[in-house]
Amino acid sequence: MIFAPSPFLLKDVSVSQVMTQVCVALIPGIAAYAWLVGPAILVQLVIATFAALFAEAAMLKLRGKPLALFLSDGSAIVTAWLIALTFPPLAPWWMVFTGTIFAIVFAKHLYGGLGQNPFNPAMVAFAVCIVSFPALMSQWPAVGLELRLVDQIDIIFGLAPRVDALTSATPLDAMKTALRMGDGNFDIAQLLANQDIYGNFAGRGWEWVAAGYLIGGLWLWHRRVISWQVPVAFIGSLTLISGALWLYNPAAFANPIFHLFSGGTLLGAFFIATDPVSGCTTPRGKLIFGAGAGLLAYIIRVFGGFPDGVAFAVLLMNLSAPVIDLLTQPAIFGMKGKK
Amino acid sequence: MITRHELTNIARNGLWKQNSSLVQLLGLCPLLAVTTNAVNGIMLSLATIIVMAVANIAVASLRNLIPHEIRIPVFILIVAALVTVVDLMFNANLHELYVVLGIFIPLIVTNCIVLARVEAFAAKNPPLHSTLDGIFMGLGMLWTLALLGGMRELLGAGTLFGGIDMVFPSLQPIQLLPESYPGFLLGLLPPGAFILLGCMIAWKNWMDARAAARARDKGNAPAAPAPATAA
Amino acid sequence: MLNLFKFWGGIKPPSHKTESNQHPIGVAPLPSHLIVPLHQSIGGTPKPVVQAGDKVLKGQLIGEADGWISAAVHAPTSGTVREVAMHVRPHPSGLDSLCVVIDPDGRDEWIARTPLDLATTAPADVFAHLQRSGVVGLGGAGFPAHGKLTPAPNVPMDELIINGAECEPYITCDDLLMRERADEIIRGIALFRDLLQPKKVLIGIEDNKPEAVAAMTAAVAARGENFAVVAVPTRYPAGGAKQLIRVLTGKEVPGSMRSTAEMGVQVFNVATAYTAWRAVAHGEPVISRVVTLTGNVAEPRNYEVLIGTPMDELLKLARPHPDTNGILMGGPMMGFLVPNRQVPVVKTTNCLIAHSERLFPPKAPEMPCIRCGACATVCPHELQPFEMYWYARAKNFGKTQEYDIFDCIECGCCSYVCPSRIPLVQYFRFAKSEIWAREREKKAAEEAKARFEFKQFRDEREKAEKAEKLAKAAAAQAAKKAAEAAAAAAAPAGDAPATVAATDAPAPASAADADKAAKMATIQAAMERAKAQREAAQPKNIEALKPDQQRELAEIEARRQAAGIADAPASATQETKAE
Amino acid sequence: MDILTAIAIMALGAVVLGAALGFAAIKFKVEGDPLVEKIEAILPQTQCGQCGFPGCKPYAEAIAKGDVDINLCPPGGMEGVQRLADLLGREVKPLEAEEKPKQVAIIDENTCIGCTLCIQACPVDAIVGAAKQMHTIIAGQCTGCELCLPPCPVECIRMETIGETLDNWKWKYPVVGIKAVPLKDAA
Amino acid sequence: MSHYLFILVGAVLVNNVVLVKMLGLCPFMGVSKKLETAYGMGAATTFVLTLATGASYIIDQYLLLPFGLEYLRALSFIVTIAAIVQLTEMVIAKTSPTLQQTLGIYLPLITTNCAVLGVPLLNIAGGHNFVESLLFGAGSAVGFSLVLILFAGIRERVECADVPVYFRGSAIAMVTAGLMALAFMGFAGLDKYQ
Amino acid sequence: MSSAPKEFAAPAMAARTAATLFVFVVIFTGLLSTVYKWTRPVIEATAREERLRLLNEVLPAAEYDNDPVAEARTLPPTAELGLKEPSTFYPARRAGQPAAVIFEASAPDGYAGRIRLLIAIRADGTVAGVRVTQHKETPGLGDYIEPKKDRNKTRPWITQFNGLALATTEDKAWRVIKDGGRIDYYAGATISPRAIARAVHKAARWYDAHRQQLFSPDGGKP
Ligand SMILES: Cc1cc2nc3c(=O)[nH]c(=O)nc-3n(C[C@H](O)[C@H](O)[C@H](O)COP(=O)(O)O)c2cc1C
Ligand SMILES: Cc1cc2nc3c(=O)[nH]c(=O)nc-3n(C[C@H](O)[C@H](O)[C@H](O)COP(=O)(O)O)c2cc1C
Ligand SMILES: Cc1cc2nc3c(=O)[nH]c(=O)nc-3n(C[C@H](O)[C@H](O)[C@H](O)COP(=O)(O)O)c2cc1C
Ligand SMILES: Cc1cc2nc3c(=O)[nH]c(=O)nc-3n(C[C@H](O)[C@H](O)[C@H](O)CO)c2cc1C
Ligand code: SF4
Ligand code: SF4
Ligand code: SF4
Ligand code: SF4
Ligand code: FES
Repeated sequence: MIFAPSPFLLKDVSVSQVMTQVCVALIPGIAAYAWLVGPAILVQLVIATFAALFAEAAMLKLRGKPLALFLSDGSAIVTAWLIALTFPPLAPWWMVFTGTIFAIVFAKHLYGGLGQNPFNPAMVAFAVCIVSFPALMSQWPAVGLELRLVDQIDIIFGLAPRVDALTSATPLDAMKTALRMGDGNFDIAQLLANQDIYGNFAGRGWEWVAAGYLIGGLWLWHRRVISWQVPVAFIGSLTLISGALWLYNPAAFANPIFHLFSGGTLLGAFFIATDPVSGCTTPRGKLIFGAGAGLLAYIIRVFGGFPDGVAFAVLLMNLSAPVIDLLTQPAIFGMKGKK
Repeated sequence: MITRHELTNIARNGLWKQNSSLVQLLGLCPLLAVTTNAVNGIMLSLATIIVMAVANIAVASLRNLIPHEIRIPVFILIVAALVTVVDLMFNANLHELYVVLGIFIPLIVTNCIVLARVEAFAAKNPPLHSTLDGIFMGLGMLWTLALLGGMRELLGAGTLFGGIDMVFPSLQPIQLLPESYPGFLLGLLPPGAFILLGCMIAWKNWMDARAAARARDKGNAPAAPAPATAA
Repeated sequence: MLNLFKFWGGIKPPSHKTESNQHPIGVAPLPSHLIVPLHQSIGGTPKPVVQAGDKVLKGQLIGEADGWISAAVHAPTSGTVREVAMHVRPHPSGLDSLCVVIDPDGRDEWIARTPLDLATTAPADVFAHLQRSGVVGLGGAGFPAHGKLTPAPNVPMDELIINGAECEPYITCDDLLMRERADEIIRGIALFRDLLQPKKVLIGIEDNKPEAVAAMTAAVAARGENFAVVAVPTRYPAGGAKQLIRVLTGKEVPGSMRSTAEMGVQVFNVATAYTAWRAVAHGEPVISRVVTLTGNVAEPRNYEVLIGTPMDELLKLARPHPDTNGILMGGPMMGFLVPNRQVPVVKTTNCLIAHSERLFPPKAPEMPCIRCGACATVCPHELQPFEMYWYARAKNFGKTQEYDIFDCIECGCCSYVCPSRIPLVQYFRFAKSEIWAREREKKAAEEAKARFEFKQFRDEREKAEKAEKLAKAAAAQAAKKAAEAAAAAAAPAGDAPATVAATDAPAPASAADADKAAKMATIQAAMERAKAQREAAQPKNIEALKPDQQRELAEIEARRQAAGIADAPASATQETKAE
Repeated sequence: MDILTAIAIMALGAVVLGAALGFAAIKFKVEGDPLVEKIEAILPQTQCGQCGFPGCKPYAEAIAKGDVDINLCPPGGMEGVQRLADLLGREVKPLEAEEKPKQVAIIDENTCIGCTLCIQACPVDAIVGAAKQMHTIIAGQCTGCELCLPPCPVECIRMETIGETLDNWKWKYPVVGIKAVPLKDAA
Repeated sequence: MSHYLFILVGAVLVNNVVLVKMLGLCPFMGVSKKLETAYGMGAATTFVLTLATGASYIIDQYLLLPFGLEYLRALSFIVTIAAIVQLTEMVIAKTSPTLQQTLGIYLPLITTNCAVLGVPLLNIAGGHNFVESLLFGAGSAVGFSLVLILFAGIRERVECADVPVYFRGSAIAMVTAGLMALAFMGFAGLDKYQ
Repeated sequence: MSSAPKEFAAPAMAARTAATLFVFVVIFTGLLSTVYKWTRPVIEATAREERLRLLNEVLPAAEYDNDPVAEARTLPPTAELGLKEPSTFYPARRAGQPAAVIFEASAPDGYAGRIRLLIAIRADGTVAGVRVTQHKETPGLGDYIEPKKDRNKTRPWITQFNGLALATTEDKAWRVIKDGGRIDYYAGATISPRAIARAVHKAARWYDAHRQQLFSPDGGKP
């Protein structure tokens, strides 16, 4: 006789399906990125994927877990892609590699691997690299930089020198630098009007990459891979605070549209803050998680020491998630209004 | 006075089995805060060793005179006085290092390991044993701080014994990794300190487990101690 | 019409009902033998009242209810009792329990049936009749019906709900029963109504059974009752008692509440109502039920089946395909694979599904939970299954309880949707039974402690009493000795006193050595006496025995007497009474 | 001069603090130790003395004092050690002795001579009987401590492992194919 | 006013005692296995630390500085703190059994919490006045409690994770603390406006 | 446990404890004070040496022959130097003649807050040297402003200011190259050098305006 516990009927879903959908949803954003900013991102995606699978396989082997089963679950690939998408596209290969390895080994497998990591591995990689190699992590390709793919690959692999002219500050960084000039005689609105850097509303080219993430994210929500709470709360709180400060002083603070479409906001709202493993799980908890992440991201990117705050905001919310979840447990059947 | 067995016991406990940094998880603040290089770690450990050894002598000799209710304030008083002496000495003779180590010299007072040893060992044992216990506990701390500091600076900057010139002005740090090493700064930052210490603890667990497995293979040991169920 | 409510979560698995509901209920032929487990309902195990070799008639009592929460068991057909022995029961444990095995004589001869005249019978007697007829809940749990029919003392009964939802895939027995025997069901409901006196009677049927709804509505109208037949949205587990209550009344019965009656609602399955009516109006005890045979079979259909029919014999009626590799009792969501194919049909067997890999492919390997939350969105009890799983997996049972694991009804919705293929329900069952075991242990430890402390207290007291006695004796002794010494002074070397009974009374300095031997002897005698006394008073610890333990003791003692081992005239229990 | 000021100021502080402490030590004295009760609640109350103490309570007291290890009670098993470690914040240690399956004592009906010696030995009054009668062990109350075995002059008591019945049957831990090491037990 | 707010928020988040200043790590590691105990330890530390900063300020200003006895700071502070802790403990034990249940066992541990001595010393190094000292003390204490509680929350979960054997227990806790410190680096630079 | 026998009443106990603590405190404070008394001269000497060494880093010892530490004066808070609190100011003379001044300044707009500087300006207005005494710039990125952390050991970044003078250097040149000036910087970290350049420039102008007062013997009360 066979033994199997009930239920005997199961829905046709699996972890690798979920992860594949996330990857598919990233494609519009990646396409816009490769098209508008440069195909180097594709190289970085390959490097990161390779590093992630390598680290995953090594750790699984060390821990005596079945390789094929877990390598095919696709979670390492999601992590890798998110790392590649958050790093500067011309970052040296070894930095992407190190970051990915660190993410998979320290942030994921030391906690038991898939599903058990309290911190978002991709964001750990980003944070580790930005504190370790701040110079390299803040070199973004100069606007309108036209480089052949071969040249870009040469730069990534250190075969061609990194020329300063290749890089420029990202819109967010430029804005902060302007703020930091301290003369007080600058006007964000004027700055933003500079279409060379800022495009139509939030950084030339980048705004459409962000729009690509938005499309992918909405599709993910439509497929119910993510729930609405985190993105809505994230975007909502970011819009609220940036809107309030912008209304208060439009010369010193950028408008909400700029904040929504620049940096990692939309990637973060739909793909990063929604990581089910390291985020909150209760409905109210998700709202708090998203809102907290949005708020912190704004504070850090505008007032703090880093060009963009999404990564740190997500990590900070990750570390609060267990307690938030505990405090927002929904009332169970029959216990509403009691307890 | 002291048997060989007791001596090896005290030494083993201090250096490995009850290592303050890896097992008891005491004295963590200096362990993590000052170990941006090996020299800082070693010098602070030396200061701690002195304090611990002398405090242990003092408490062990005075233990019968100290009333129970105020034993903690008195122990602390003794430790604090010793620490201040050390602090003054550092200030006078190793001023640069004194500045680098900052408040972590006076904080030896609250270093749990000092008080823990005083309470747990010196208050119950004769002076000679207590002194040795203090010294070995301190040596246990010393090697962990030195190792952690060394790893951190190597990872973070590619050098070893940075800051040695503060102790011996004639010596220079060793550049171990090539100049082009980009410096994995995480090593020098607080997160790196925590993570590396975590790895050291895991390493110790692994060593213990391996030793236990060997002993078991020889067939003369009782059940192996469980690795890392501590904490 | 009626305002319906929604319950949280739930799923819509493929229903697979049309396979088996196309044909009317068939009658299963007499099987070669019948294995009737005595324990078929919640509560005490009925005591067998037949022995191997007895001739029994159809409907004859073979197991007598043991206590109030228990229901009788009857012979499903006439024949000979082959044995009363341990047989595997249809239970996931695969463990044995006491069963009566009957060889049918083929005559299927009824015992005399006595219908109950409801007009003249007091409710208490109706309950007794139901219990004697073995009427238990046929919806799944098998709780004796009379227990649920006894009105709660303080809470007025608002609604009586009749559960015709039949939400699990594959199962159609209630559907067919409602289509074909609606009138008798309605009469049964009316009986329940009379006993419980509810303000309203609601009959909930999932809206994927329009024929059943129509039949029931017609039957209600025909009888002129004011029962409401309500089609509820099809969503598993709408048939769960608490979900159905929620849908029909909006009330949420908390998991911690032992009985829904505390909220003024009571739920019965349609088949329960039907069997109750048969028992009252025709005097027929529960000896058969409708069972759906479906799954990997050529001719799925419902049959009226005798309780005790071995499953493999029964399943043959539906002609299982050759790749069938197991029998599933119940639905695919909550049922279980029976431990072997020879286990019998019992009162709670509503459906047998022939299991095959084609129908139910082996599960993909379990992955770790990715906390996607899908399980929480379908859990009808609004629990956090992944948290319960997280802690159950690590055997941190305290935490599972903090997440209300005991509110889980094991409906399986969470497992159904889990992308990681985690057998969540299995983890919850595991955790629950571990917690129960732990509770049992804790209770045992507490009792042991109490008994230990009592024993210590008793020992102390005895010691104290003895010491006191000794002290008194010693004092008396001393006084006597003093007197004697005085006497001895007068009359030297007198005879030894005959009444010395103390062990350590100080020997007076004046006592002569010659006395010693004699004195030792008397001391010895006194000790013997004391010991005898103590022995007589020894078995104090049988004071607190429960009656059944005393009975058991008496039985053992009787056995011993019979075997001629014991020579003591009195049994322990008698002595207890004497005390 | 400096030294004297320093001493004077510190001495002032010392006297104030010392007085306050001494005063408080008497005024706010409390007795009793709730810890012992908590520990005792974890011990299985088998009262078998395998821990080297005459019963569970003395062992609990010794643990509370910090005199002994927490891994001495075999009936409590590894789980008991785990819970004690949790309560006391101590390290989990493997049990000193082997963990045994749960057992109950059974008296052979035909051999028992009714000497009452086992009754006196049983710490939890699980044996009933009168002098010169067959004695019986109430299985539900027997903790399996084996203390009744040695005193029996005719060796009619034996221990029997409690089998699985429908009353104590437990659902098993789900069989998980992918886990190399089961969770807690590996540690 | 905003200056005070900056001191408070800065002490809680930007210059968190535990994760940035690296003080009070032993209780942070030791008393974070369970949320329940973390709450207790947090409350006890908040109480003592705030009191200690106040007391140290007074001692420093009115007893040590006037006589040029700065070198006695560590000594006098810690002895005072130890005495305060012991007094509090005794008073609580007698007057409030419930408080004793929650705080009692943690109080003695506080004497060896570096933060209790470190924060007053940092106060002096930072040239804070009385109000600033108190705010800095309270902020540090709240920061300590905050990260302690969050850490305990994570640890309770990680406790049940399938962590590689050698990393179970304190090793993975250290790694977790490291990642927390990494996250807290996100606050870096937020205090430059003060 | 208790070694305190029951007979003690609270006040008696208080006295007893106080006395014991008193004895211990007296002993250890005495010990400590003695050590302090003994080490104080050394400590003071070291501190002085330290100060001097720092001063010599910005102003070569050969350029003066007085004891600037002894002549040090306190400056009131000076906005031009970015200082909100009083600071110290060291006049250096050579053969009695004003040779240079060494003073503290602060660049408020560093990447991570204030950068504290020690600046030496010769009597003729040329910058003799600049040192960062305190900063919180990003390790590995902005910290090359500190010669110890600068990868270029032969000619650390901060030495670029040596020799600049208001008189000979046009205002524009006091900026980083990126902003059109002369001061070099490391790519990706322009904020810290920019802040320092601005602070040094301001300090030079402040010195220029107060040159007279600074060397007047009655003290630097500009
Ligand atoms: C001691 C005891 C008393 C119970 N009393 C009742 C009762 O009065 N009414 C009732 O409906 N269920 C009672 N129950 C049992 C559950 O409520 C019963 O399993 C439920 O009615 C059947 O619903 P289910 O099939 O959804 O599990 C009792 C259970 C126990 C153990
Ligand atoms: C998930 C779940 C689904 C259930 N589905 C049904 C059902 O479809 N029909 C039914 O009669 N009982 C169903 N039950 C049992 C009911 O909860 C309840 O026990 C029964 O209706 C009570 O009636 P009874 O005592 O007459 O059996 C289900 C129970 C659970 C836990
Ligand atoms: C984490 C981080 C830390 C930084 N720290 C500093 C710093 O300490 N000093 C500095 O000048 N720039 C620092 N920067 C860079 C500035 O944000 C800014 O990008 C840079 O100064 C602009 O220089 P550029 O004009 O050469 O691109 C940092 C950037 C990052 C991402
Ligand atoms: C909606 C969604 C978002 C995800 N976001 C992330 C992410 O931000 N970072 C990451 O490393 N993995 C992400 N993953 C992949 C996976 O959950 C992650 O690697 C786990 O944390 C590994 O245990 C995501 C997966 C899903 C389904
Ligand atoms: S559905 Fe499965 S994977 Fe998703 S949260 Fe629930 S248990 Fe975890
Ligand atoms: S089995 Fe339990 S936890 Fe899962 S959905 Fe059903 S009630 Fe919820
Ligand atoms: S070993 Fe355990 S059960 Fe036996 S007496 Fe000791 S504590 Fe009690
Ligand atoms: S009967 Fe025997 S084994 Fe059972 S509790 Fe009593 S003494 Fe122990
Ligand atoms: S060393 Fe800082 S708290 Fe222990």
